Amino acid sequence: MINDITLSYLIFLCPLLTFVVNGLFVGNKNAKAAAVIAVALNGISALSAIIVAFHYFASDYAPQKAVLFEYTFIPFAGDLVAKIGMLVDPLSVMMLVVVTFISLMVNIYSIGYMREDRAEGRFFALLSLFSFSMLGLVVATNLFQMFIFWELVGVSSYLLIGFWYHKNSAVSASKQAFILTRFADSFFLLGIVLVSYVVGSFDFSTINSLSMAPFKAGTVNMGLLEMSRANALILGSVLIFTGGWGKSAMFPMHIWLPNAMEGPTPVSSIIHSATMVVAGVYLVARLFPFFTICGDTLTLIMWVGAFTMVFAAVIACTQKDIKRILAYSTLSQLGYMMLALGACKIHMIVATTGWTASTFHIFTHAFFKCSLFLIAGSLIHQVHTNDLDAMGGLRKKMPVTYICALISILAISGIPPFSGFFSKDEIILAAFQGRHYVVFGLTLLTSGLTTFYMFRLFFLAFHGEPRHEGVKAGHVHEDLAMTIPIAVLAIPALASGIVGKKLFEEYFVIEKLHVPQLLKLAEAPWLPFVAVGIAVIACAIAWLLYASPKAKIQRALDATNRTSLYKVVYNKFYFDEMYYAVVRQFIFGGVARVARGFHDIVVEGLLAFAVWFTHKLGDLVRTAQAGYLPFYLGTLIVGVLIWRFFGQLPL
Amino acid sequence: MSSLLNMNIIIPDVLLLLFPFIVIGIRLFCDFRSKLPWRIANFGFIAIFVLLNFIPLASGEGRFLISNWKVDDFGVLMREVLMISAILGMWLSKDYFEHGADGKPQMHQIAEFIGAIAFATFGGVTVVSACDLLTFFLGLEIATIPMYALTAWNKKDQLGSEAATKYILMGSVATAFELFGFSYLYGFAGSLHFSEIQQAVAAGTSPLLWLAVLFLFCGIGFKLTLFPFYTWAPDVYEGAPTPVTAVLSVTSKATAIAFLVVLVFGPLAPVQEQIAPFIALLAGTTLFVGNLGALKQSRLRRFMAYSSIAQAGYIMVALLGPATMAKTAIIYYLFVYAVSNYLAFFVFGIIGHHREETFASLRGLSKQNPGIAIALAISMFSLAGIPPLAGFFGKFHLFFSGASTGHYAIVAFAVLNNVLALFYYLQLIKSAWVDEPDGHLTPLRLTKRQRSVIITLSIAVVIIGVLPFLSNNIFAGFNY
Amino acid sequence: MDTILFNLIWIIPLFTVLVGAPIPAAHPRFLKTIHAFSATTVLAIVCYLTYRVYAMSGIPADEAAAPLVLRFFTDIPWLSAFHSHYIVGADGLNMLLLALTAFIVWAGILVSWNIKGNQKIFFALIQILATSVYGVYMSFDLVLFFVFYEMEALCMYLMIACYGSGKRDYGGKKLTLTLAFGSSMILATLFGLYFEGGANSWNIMELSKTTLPMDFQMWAFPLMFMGFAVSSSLFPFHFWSPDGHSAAPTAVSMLAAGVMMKMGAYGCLRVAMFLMPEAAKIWLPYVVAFLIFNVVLGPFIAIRHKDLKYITAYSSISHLGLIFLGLAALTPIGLRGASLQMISHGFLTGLFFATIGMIYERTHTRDITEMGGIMRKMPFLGVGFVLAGFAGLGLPGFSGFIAESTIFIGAFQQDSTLTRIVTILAILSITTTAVYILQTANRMLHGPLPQKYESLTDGCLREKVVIIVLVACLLFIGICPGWISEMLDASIAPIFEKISAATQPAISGIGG
Amino acid sequence: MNLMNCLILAFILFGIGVWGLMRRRHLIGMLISIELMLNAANINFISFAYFSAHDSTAGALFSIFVIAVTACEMAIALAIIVTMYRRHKSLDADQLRDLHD
Repeated sequence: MINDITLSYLIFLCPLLTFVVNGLFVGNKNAKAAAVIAVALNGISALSAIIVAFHYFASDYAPQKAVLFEYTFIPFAGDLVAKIGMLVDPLSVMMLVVVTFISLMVNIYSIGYMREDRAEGRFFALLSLFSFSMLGLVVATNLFQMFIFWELVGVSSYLLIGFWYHKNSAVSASKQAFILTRFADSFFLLGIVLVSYVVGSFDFSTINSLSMAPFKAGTVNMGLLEMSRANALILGSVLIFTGGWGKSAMFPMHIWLPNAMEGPTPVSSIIHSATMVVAGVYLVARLFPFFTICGDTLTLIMWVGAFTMVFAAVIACTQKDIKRILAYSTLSQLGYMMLALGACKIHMIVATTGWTASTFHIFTHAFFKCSLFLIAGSLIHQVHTNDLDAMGGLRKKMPVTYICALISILAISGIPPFSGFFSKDEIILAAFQGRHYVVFGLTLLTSGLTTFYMFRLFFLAFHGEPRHEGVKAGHVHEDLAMTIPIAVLAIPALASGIVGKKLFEEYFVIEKLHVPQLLKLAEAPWLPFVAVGIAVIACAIAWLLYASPKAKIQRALDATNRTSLYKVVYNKFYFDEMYYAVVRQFIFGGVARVARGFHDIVVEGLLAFAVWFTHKLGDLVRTAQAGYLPFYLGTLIVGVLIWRFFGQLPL
Repeated sequence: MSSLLNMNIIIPDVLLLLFPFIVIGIRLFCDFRSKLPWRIANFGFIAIFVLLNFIPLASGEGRFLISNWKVDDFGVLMREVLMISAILGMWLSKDYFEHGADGKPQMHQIAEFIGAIAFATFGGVTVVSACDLLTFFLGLEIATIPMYALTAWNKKDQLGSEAATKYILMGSVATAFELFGFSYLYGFAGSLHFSEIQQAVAAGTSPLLWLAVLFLFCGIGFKLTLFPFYTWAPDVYEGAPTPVTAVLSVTSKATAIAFLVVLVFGPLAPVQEQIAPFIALLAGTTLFVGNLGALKQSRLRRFMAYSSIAQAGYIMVALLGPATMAKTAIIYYLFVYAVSNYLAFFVFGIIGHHREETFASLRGLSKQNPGIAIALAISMFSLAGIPPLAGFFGKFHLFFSGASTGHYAIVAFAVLNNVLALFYYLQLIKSAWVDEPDGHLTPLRLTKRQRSVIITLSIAVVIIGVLPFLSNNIFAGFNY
Repeated sequence: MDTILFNLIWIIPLFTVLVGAPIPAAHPRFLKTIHAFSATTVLAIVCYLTYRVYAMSGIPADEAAAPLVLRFFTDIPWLSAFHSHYIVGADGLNMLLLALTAFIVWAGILVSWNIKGNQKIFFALIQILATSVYGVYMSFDLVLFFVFYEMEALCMYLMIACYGSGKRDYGGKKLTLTLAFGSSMILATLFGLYFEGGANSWNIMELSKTTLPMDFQMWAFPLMFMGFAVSSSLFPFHFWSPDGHSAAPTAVSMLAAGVMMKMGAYGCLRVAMFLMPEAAKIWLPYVVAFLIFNVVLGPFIAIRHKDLKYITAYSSISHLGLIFLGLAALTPIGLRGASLQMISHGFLTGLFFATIGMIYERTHTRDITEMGGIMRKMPFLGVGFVLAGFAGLGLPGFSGFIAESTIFIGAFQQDSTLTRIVTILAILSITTTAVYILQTANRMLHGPLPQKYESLTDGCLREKVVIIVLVACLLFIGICPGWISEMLDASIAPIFEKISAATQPAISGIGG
Repeated sequence: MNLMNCLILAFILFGIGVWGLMRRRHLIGMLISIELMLNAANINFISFAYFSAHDSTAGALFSIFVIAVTACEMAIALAIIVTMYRRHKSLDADQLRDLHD
């Protein structure tokens, strides 16, 4: 596999090289060159990723894990060694392809999108840094490496979301994104430290092949409470999941994701499709065997996922900002993936349909969500606003975009034969097989909602009469550099399901995972029909409301005369407000104020008192020195008496 | 041969004794503006200092002349300290007297002045070479009485005479205490000779002895400005002319501490253990009070008074140690202290030429004349005991000697007091370096002598500590 | 040959002062060139020697230096009155700290190129300060060590009070006196080390072979540890650092925060813990309690502050808290983490203060609420500051992450309840660090650009070089920490052996 | 008439001297009180020499020296006081308040 190894080096080095070259040397001086370098190098890395993938899946070695290369980063004591390496297994290879491919597309797209921007070079540099760190995360061989690139992903997202740093909204959004994810990461780090302390290693291979039995003995002192090492592991697993919780913006740490829309659209698309947010799901998928042994962690994951899924979908139905709708749909889809992973746990035994389904959904979702964002971007680029009010009637003006949009939306709504159908169907199946019937119901409901709001977006954006002067005046056209990636992405959005299904069912199967044995799972051949049926109905409702000849679009759009419930939903259940209240009042106003007060009043106060006291003593000495001779003479006499009595002389 | 040797050894002492008569005598035979007495004075002092350096150290018990005049290593080294102090004091006073400073009128009679200094020095010499109480007492008096005169030197100066009055009244009381101490010691031992007293003390103690110790320490506490006998010092230091203050702060302190060393490691050596707590108490209270008093001073000489009170406290710490260490430490410290102190006083003298000797008149010094400002900073940091300046090593010797017998508490206390000391030395440095001058600065004029002396002393302060020769030689002198 | 070079490290700066003395004030440029040149020379020497130490890792060291592994070992009798010797040597730990110092001094001299006031004296003072720091890290004789350690007080006040800004006299006094307080605590215990152990020597290696009586250790260790901790601004003795740093000129802030604050931690490790391990085992678990202020509350206080230097000072306080967390863990990893943090934080805070100083030169304010959007006007300095910030919040790729993660993992190995609690809090408080750093960066660099800053200029070549070099160091340590860990481990091993050999219940290993 | 009585006598004298020193505000009066204290010491010497000491000449000698030395001291003191008087035109100890903190 020697040339595969070199190729695999290429996969990482190209984006890194792009970052270095563009960031340090080309920069903003020559935007064209920067763009060319970015596209070329990312192209190479994508190409090599695909080749590696082909070799891997073609070889009979296929579904096993392999470590292509591994370096010692920091040696701690004993087995506790932080390594940097490249792990190859179906999951990581799949992610490699997705990430490199998507980032290539986004890079091409950005040529068009960022054309007028001052800092194009910086943009391309950061974009490549982003994909580089995601790649590093994907192929991590151990928790430590995962965390390293995890943080890098966080910071590069911060830099990209706040790319337009002169916009206050963008800056605060990026800050919020970074700090929220950082908050989650602190727990992640704690989890890593705890688990590595109990297990004595960072390696996935070790952690994933654990069994709970040997950890029943012995306890860990967690400061306030003493817990058995087994419980410590479970706690650790929850903490680690918390990292994913924040990165994947699960409820209630979801609020940074919609606000992150302040960044340039290509950034949003790459964040939402391939990098960043799926990292959380990927983390859980990667550590799946570990989670399976850790008590009810998976159940927790499932509920978090399920709730986020419904919650986001409901909000998405009311939004008018096109990017925000997509953002909430992403949240909802991520909910699907999490849920699927969580649903694998059936009391003590584990089915892995969900695992397959979830990874499969990561795969398909990447393509159609990316293309959707790119489409939204090109729409915005034309009408210069995110608001659905101003769109409409773009079908004629942008036919290619229109087609691609239709494909992607059908895909996300899970209409066969589009890619979304297969993965989502599997997820619903997993929920059913997992005998979590409530969740099962929720997934069906959400798939309906998804179809509804996606088609709402679709109809409002493309159908009906133009509501924008620019569109009316016909200034709208399709930018080539922006349309090509959309068109290219439409293909996998259409086909990746059919192609992928076979692949996934062959390679992403349970024997390869070290999981306790499983039971025969209930088949449900009727499921697809139900799901599709619901989707079709939802689609019809959307059509009635927003596209049918007698639909009252104006009334559908204006925010006034709404029920209070609608307002609550429209304002995202006031979560941003709560967040700011907590941060401002509690953190800055509360703890910080108290801390500073403690220092300024108590510490400085004591110091000041000490100084004051010393000076008072000094004054005492000086007042004695009044120049009064009899007093001086007195001191002589008194001195003798003092030392007579206190002089410690054995008199 | 041995007698001849002895003769050689006391040549410097004899010269020192004759010296003032010569100088003053010559002064009588020539008009008051001739340079002759001054030249002779210079020559004489330096000659004596050089001669002293020919006396070999490491000479065991020291050599006795007529049974009560001993010349041992401690004596020789103390002589050198005293001579250095005398020479520097003479040079300091020369320029100072050209025109009286700090609002004081001009002074003449430099020859008599030098003579007085010489007498004081000889008193110190007597103290260190005494072998019985009588010589001891006489030495002390010879060292003290000229000081009274020097303080009141400037007849036209009101403050000077007031200071002198306070000084002499309290001084006589202290003398009375000492005499009482001596008398009880004599009564206890039945003899005046140190060796016999030592035997008597070793034989056994009695309240009479402790009474003697109490009175002796209280009496010398006055000269050494120990708590609470220091009260005269600030007033006298401020009232006296600057050169006199300098001589007071070095020569008379050196004499006093020499007195204690001779006493504690001579007659009282057997009971050093018992009086250690007393010494520690004296040291601790003194340095604390001295530091406290100096905190908020605004007049330079008064400030130096308090600082020297604190220094006395530090010196006392060394008395807790064994003889060798203590003597090394004290001699070394006195060298360093003399150098640093005189450096400071030279600077004050120059300031005093043109302005009042207050903190305020130091302002803008660093801008106007960086050299002097640096010298001032060096001397202050040295007095504060900041390495690598000599003052630190001096203090280190003292604490080392104190700690060697396990008195960590007092050492720790003294060391922590250094912070307090550093604070007020920084105050002074602040006014020289940081504060902006208010209004016009009168230009400072340095004579060649002053410049060269200041440079020499600054260099000395910087290198004495770091280069081991001084410390090593003194030490080598003692561990025979 | 190397030994001579090694001793030159602290001689060259002093020599430069002498050379600079006669230069008339009319040629400041010449003077500055000389100083810059000497600093560069020292830097070169130190880098070479660091490489040598790294290269010599396999070769057995000088026998006289046992149990420590010292290169370039020199031992000359110095002050016979109390048997003090001139003993210098280098193992990995202090060699790296020397390298750090050389870098910071070099940067500091370049940064303060056009400082107001008497430049001759200023640069002389910087060189003296450099000498003192070099000396502290080189010397293995306690007297020598203390002489160098206390020397800083000589320079700090003058530099801050004469060349500083704001409440310079107050800040200078506060800093100098507090440090002097600390060092006097140390001095008070030094004598005990000499007499109690019965070794009658100031030689650290000699002393480490004796065992001091327990009753002495019990009071001496806390005194000495706190004495050292003062200069590393361990709560409750941290109060000097914000005022001192904010009043000090840029170079002094860099030196003070970058290298002098490490002297304390270094002393704690090299002297206090190495010579009094028994007491260390008893006391350190309680010392950890102080860290709750440093590590947890420090960042919160930084959030409330508006002055850049105050913010940086509090970030230093919290980072140094981590050093003590590593020390108090009493595990090899923890000790290594602490040493790593010393070095990493040195570069980090040097970069911080350097950029702040440069920005302050241009905006003439350090109040972040008055700034904004200056990233557009001075991208280079802005990026420098942001990078420093990232390094500060422990971003992988920078040295900060290596150090912090090592400390966390190391501290977690120590399962005394208090340590565990503080460790957990420390790990969780990386968020707070992020909050104040991002808040600062955003307020200052981002957002719309005020009218008054239209005319700002970006850093000149000299400033760019400084920033680039410091960032390079941060990245270098951050990306290949392996070699530096090796060097540190080699020099920490004997210290840890001494500690673990001490007759106290042994600390738990991996796996609880 | 034994040693103790003499010592007590001396001590009483000394006390009187102290008392006078404290009471008096007139400088000359203070000097006289100091003389008393010194002479009390002399009595000590003499009595020790007479009763106990085996080297009895020394004590007597000492007291003579003391007398001489005190004479010089007093001379200087009086001289100083005279100059003082020239400036202040008063011999009241309470008037000496120019030097103080």
